[in-house]
Amino acid sequence: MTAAPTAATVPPVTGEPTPSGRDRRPRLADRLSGGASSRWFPYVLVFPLALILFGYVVQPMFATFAESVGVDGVANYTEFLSGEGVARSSLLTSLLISAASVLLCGIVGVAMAFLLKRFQFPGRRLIEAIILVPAALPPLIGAISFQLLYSETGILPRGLQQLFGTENPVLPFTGIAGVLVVHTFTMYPFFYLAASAALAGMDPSVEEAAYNLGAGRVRVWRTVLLPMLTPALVSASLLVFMTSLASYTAPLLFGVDRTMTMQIYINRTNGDLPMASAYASVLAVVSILFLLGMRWYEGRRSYRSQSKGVAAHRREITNPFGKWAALAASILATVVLLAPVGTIALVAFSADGSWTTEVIPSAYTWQNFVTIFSDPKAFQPILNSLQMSLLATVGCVVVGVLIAYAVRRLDFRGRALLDVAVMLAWALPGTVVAINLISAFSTGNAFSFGQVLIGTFWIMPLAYFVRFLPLVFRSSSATLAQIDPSLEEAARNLGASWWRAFGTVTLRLMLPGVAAGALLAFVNGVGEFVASVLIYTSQTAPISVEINNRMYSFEIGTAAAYGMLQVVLIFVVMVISGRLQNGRSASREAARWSA
Amino acid sequence: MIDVTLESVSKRFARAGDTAAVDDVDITIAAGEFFTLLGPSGCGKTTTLRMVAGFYFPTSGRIRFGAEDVTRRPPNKRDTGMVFQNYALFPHMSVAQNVAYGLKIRKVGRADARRRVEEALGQVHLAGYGGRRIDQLSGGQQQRVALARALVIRPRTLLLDEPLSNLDAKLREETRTEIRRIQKESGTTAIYVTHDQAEAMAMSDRIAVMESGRVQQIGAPREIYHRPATAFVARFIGRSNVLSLPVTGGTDDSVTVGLPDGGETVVAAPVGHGLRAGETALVSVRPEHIGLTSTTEPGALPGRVTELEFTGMATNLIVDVAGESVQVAAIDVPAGLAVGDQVGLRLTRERMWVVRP
Amino acid sequence: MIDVTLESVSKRFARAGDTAAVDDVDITIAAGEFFTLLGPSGCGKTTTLRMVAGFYFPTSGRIRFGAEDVTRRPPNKRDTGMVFQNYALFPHMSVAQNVAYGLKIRKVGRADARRRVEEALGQVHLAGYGGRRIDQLSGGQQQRVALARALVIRPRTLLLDEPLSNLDAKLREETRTEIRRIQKESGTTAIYVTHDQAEAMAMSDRIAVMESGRVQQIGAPREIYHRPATAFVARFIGRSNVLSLPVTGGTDDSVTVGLPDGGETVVAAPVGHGLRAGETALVSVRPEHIGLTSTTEPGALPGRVTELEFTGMATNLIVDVAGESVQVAAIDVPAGLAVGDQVGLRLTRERMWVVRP
Amino acid sequence: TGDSDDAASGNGGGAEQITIYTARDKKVADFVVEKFTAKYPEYQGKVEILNIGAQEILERVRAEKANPQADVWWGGTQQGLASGAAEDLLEPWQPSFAEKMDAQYKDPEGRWFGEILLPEVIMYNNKALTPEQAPKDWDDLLDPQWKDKIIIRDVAASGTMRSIYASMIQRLSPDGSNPQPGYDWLKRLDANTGSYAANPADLYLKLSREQGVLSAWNLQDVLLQANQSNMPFGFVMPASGAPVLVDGLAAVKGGNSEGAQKFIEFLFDDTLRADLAKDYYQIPAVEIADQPEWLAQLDLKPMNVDWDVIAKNETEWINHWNSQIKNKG
Ligand SMILES: Nc1ncnc2c1ncn2[C@@H]1O[C@H](COP(=O)(O)OP(=O)(O)OP(=O)(O)O)[C@@H](O)[C@H]1O
Ligand SMILES: Nc1ncnc2c1ncn2[C@@H]1O[C@H](COP(=O)(O)OP(=O)(O)OP(=O)(O)O)[C@@H](O)[C@H]1O
Ligand SMILES: [Mg+2]
Ligand SMILES: [Mg+2]
Repeated sequence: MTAAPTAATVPPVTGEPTPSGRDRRPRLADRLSGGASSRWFPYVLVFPLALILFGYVVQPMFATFAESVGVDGVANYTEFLSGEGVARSSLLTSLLISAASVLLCGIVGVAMAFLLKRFQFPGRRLIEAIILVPAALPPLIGAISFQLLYSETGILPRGLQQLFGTENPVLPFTGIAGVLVVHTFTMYPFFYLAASAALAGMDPSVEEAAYNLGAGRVRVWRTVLLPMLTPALVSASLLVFMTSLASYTAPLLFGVDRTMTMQIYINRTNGDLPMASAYASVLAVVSILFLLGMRWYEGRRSYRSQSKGVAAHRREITNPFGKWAALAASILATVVLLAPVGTIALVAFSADGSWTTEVIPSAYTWQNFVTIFSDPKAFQPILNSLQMSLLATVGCVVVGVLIAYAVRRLDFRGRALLDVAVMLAWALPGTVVAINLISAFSTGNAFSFGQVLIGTFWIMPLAYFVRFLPLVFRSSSATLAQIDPSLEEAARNLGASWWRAFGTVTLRLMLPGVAAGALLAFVNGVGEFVASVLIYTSQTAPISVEINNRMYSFEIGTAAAYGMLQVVLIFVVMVISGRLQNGRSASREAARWSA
Repeated sequence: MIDVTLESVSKRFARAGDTAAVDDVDITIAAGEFFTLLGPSGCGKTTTLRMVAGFYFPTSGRIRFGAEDVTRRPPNKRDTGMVFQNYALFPHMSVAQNVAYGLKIRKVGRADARRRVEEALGQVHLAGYGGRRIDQLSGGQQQRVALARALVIRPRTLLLDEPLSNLDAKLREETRTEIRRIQKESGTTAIYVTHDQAEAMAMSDRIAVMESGRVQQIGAPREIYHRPATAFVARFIGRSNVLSLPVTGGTDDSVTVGLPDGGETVVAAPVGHGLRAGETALVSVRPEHIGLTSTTEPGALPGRVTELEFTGMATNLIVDVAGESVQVAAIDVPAGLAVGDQVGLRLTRERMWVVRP
Repeated sequence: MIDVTLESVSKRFARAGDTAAVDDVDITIAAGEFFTLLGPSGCGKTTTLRMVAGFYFPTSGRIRFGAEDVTRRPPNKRDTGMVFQNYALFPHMSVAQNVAYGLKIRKVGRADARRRVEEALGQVHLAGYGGRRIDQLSGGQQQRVALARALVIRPRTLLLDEPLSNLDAKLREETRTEIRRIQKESGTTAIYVTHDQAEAMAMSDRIAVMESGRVQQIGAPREIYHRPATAFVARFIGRSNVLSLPVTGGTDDSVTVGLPDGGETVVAAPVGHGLRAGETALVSVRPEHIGLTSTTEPGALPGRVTELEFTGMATNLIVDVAGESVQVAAIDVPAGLAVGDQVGLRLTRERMWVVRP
Repeated sequence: TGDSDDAASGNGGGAEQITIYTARDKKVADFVVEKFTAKYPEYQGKVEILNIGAQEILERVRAEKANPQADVWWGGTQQGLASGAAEDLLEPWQPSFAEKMDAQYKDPEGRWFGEILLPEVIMYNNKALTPEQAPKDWDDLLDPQWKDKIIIRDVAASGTMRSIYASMIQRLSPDGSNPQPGYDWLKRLDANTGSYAANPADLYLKLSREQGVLSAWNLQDVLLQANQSNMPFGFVMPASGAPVLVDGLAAVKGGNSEGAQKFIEFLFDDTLRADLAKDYYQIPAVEIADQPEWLAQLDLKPMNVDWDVIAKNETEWINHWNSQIKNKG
């Protein structure tokens, strides 16, 4: 990477003689400890991070690219550009699905954030606790639960069919619509978390100014709040876009095979590795282009409050209608949110084979849970998943926050590159990331300090770290965009070293965003499957692999029972973390916004 | 053009102890009037403005615009233009976009809006800054954008919360003339908060002096200055010596008091002051109404200079007269006057005035 | 206790066109001096302070503390205490925690720190507010917290960017006395930015007047007030009439100029002014150095009142004298004087002064 | 093999760990490993089983080539194993059962061996259809009466389905030179196909919930689902024969070949094979003495498929199907 220090980063002091040997040493020391204002500091901070990213993400990506051109040159790429073939249409389908997912998730997520953070109504706390459950749905079983709910043979269409006595199931979701339903459900938390962190950190007087100038509520949202949320929305859009682009299970289940990831899989099955690599590279390029576009869009404006002093949320709303509407909307939201979990529960409690053409199962049993709990090693995968994703999350927080800081606040060469490097891991399908890691660590090399990591415990947390770093990075970066740098300057001015100022002021103010990212990283880590399945060992089998094995032998009941365990576990984590970080402040916030 | 009435309005903040930020305030502001709130920091000026703008609901009391009760009307339905004490500029918009925001909402045509924005920026001496980002402006420039944003929409009511605090004297003077002109022209009712008393005096039709959430006096600038109701007002508006002098007699609108040097003088007092001989009257006399003479002049109070501060137009002295510190502002000070010198003070008796404690 | 030197410091912002925000500024501030930057909004005061604090690097030039070059030293190694124009208070800390922050970093003991925080809060009249959240304070109260936070650490250099702009006159006066006392006591070098000229005059050892990034004059308050170097300074500091008068003669340190009524007068001028008979001299005379008399008084310039504004202590008039508008500030105005009346003006000749354009 | 036995006992209890990547059902794998360690106690606790899909095994083994982690690759299609062999990932050897095995079920160089045979049959929902109603041969699937009643496990990503579809093409063009009749046939099948299932679980769900009533699937799984999971599935042995796939195993090159070979030899143990045939409906790739009843009664009619032709053309054919035929009929 181009992390080499360059003197041109900061305008040179003209007319200054080059420091003589005598006074060079103290000044160098000064610079290194100098913090954000030293011209060396950015590189000191960024270099190790860049190294990590280079080793684990960028370099393997180049390897993927090399693979794609290795055998037959650019032929694979011409297929994307020319011809009406599968390549182009899957690229278009993928783009279409991703763009639509961003839109839908944005609407749902921001609306939820608005309802929950701006209104006080009965049951708000409960919804806050379950809001992330869709993101926590176990892989495979989660997707299947959507199918059991909304597909042609699903509970809802069949229920409606019975209700109205129609000949065919009513309102089934198929194809792309089905994919979008799944995407919306599972990815809106990206928007929800980002938007609620940003709403909490926003300067409220700006909103007041808009009302004062005569803007109505809708207009204030359109012209002030949403634009001010841009960093958060950009961050969430990026994550959703890339997740959709790399999404595999949903298109698979709803039979949309003209997508990039499906084609990657098919080409791998075909044994056409160069073509698969070409798909992966195109995926990465599309993601990078989207990322750069978003960066540009966001960079045009400033989002940090320019107000003097600190303003509090002081606007008081009494709108009984709004309150009840919010309540009604939330009850609906709860039902919809919990429906997939409810479906998994139904499956978990129904006897195998007892649920065929009925709307809901006819026979119930405890057997699936008995099966799980009678296995002495049943909890091992759960513990494994917890431990590994916790480790990875800690790593993500440390590295992600620092990179976010570097990219937002420091002026150095290669800022955009660093940004791209982090996000790359998210843009690539998990399979590709895992294969990259295996190739990188199946022998000892510099990035693993000469250790062979394959076959050890550490490869799993490392994979999670690389995959989920973008989550923490993005949401930290979004909150950082709102924070007035003069706060950090004030701390520095009072004598705090960079580290101290960062820790006591900047980081503290970033916390809502960091916590949101960490939560996402953790939840995703617990459910990770695609990469895990390629690198786990029998000691480190995660819960997702266990679920998959049950699914594979079509013990769908026990798989669902495992899934239930995972959901309950993540729910508990969510409630605890909610209590810890924003439970109280969020309700205080909401209380202020309603009288 | 609308009059604004506050009827025994109070505001208490939940977590700030039990003292009210605004306490039973009654104010009636006539349509088209330029009304100023004056008072020490933290006395409740901003809170009052924010209730008029609709960002706080009064804990008790009502607010009327004309005959209508607007106490709970949402802020965007009030047609008030507010300059926030903290500016509250939209950081994601350029200077011109900030100023144009209210016009857009009022559906002013494109060309017309552009013209009005240009004009407003010109009025605050920021012509040519329209394309800048807010974070590329100096503090005073930001404040002027906030002002332009409120002025450009010509609201029925203007609420100005220290809109000139970060401007230099020169610009402040020019801008306040501009504000006054616009307000007069469009017949806007203006409520103004300032810390600059000269500004308040020069601009206002009437002034309310507040302290700890309560209104101490409402009146025209001269009235407040020359006839302060209380010692607090006397001291707060301009500077004032409030002397405690023994009452020796009096009429309905004046009292006779004894002076430190043994003389006596008749001092104007509010009608119905109720002071009797033997009681102590608080008499306010402004530093600039005390002349410096030689100690030998007849009727001059002798004193010793204890402090001396040059402030440009006048020199401020503190003179010790029989143990009481008297502030004096003198335009021309005898050359070479220094701390410790003996001087004579001549009180301008017709400018002395009895105040309530 | 350290002196601060700016050696031909310039600062250009990348995106703000090609004019420099600070342009080749040379200032030497002695250790323990109270130095004030004065100038119109946007002239580069904040930018200068921020370079001294270490938040901006000068585009060119150097900054020294004592003999050391600190141009690129990180801000936390400079031991400067800064009051930010926008306060920059830590929103997640209480008032007391904000003030204690610098002490904690300096590893001041718990009990000692608490005592000092209490004391600092008392100095800014916020005793008892320690437990409040920042967003529960009024604008002026927040500003005082920012001030207390900078004062409490007793830094070697104090950088105060309009620290009193949101305070009322009374409090401002008390606080500036406090600042001055603390600064004297601890021998701190202070750089102060204010828009209040009276404040600048009263507090400063020396003042630099800036315009558009350049220093116009550096000098003691009286010198700047009475002997402004340029017409800009004369007009900016206080108010001033800068009259263009024909030169009829002169010496090395004075010129003789013709007056509108045909008379002549000798006016002091800077040594080496270089004006010759036949040229035009710019002569500055302050409004308060023009007396109001009757038109019949000998030597009085006759004029007509065109504007009249009451400001408390003085009344400001604009008087039209043979087509030129002359500003007058009079303490005692004849009762009933109104716009349109004829008055006589008496110039205090010894207070007139020739300035550069 | 006696040598290797001696070597193992020579090492005493210090037998090296065996890591097995398997695509077999977890129950089968656990069952076999239990028997294996019972027979070779020195491997007690030293057999590590990773259950992964066949495709993932290939990916893993390929990626780990530099430092192989696996010893046994247990469960993979002929094609998968062949590409593993071609990429030099597999260890060539000659086990004792090799000579008993039909040449078409193993690699001539001994790099992989067939373990079980998977006949591909017609599957139907036996709650919705009686055996009489069910189609009797492949061509019957094209009957318009089955319009939208057929569910197919999505072809391109499934080894099983790829083989079935390729066989259908090769059936109509023995040398593979003219796939067009096969394409037309598949196009008509596509017209009758209601939807494509994402994975086996999805297929079973869709079929059991009667989103469709017919499918093509491997016999073993049909029997397993019907008999062990109460699924309403029956099968028809097509009159014109069933394509028989070979599912095989191999020892991974560079791994613990001694243990791997011992394990693979054990898998062909006669009694074990009989158990697997009886309980897990496996048809072994070698003759066994003791056939369970279902196997004995099974009237297996192998279709005459030329797997070499298929190996050559499969990718092209399936790609063509995927882009030109799927959802177009
Ligand atoms: N970040 C920036 N980018 C571009 N221009 C800037 C930036 N900051 C300040 N400026 C410009 O530089 C000039 C000097 O700004 P500075 O903040 O120093 O003014 P100031 O003297 O403190 O004014 P004020 O009294 O209004 O606070 C102004 O014209 C301002 O618009
Ligand atoms: N949100 C709040 N919670 C609690 N107390 C508050 C809150 N806002 C203001 N106060 C208190 O109410 C009082 C009045 O505040 P207000 O902002 O009206 O003062 P102000 O007159 O505008 O002062 P300044 O001149 O300093 O701006 C202050 O003492 C302040 O501390
Ligand atoms: Mg205020
Ligand atoms: Mg400034």
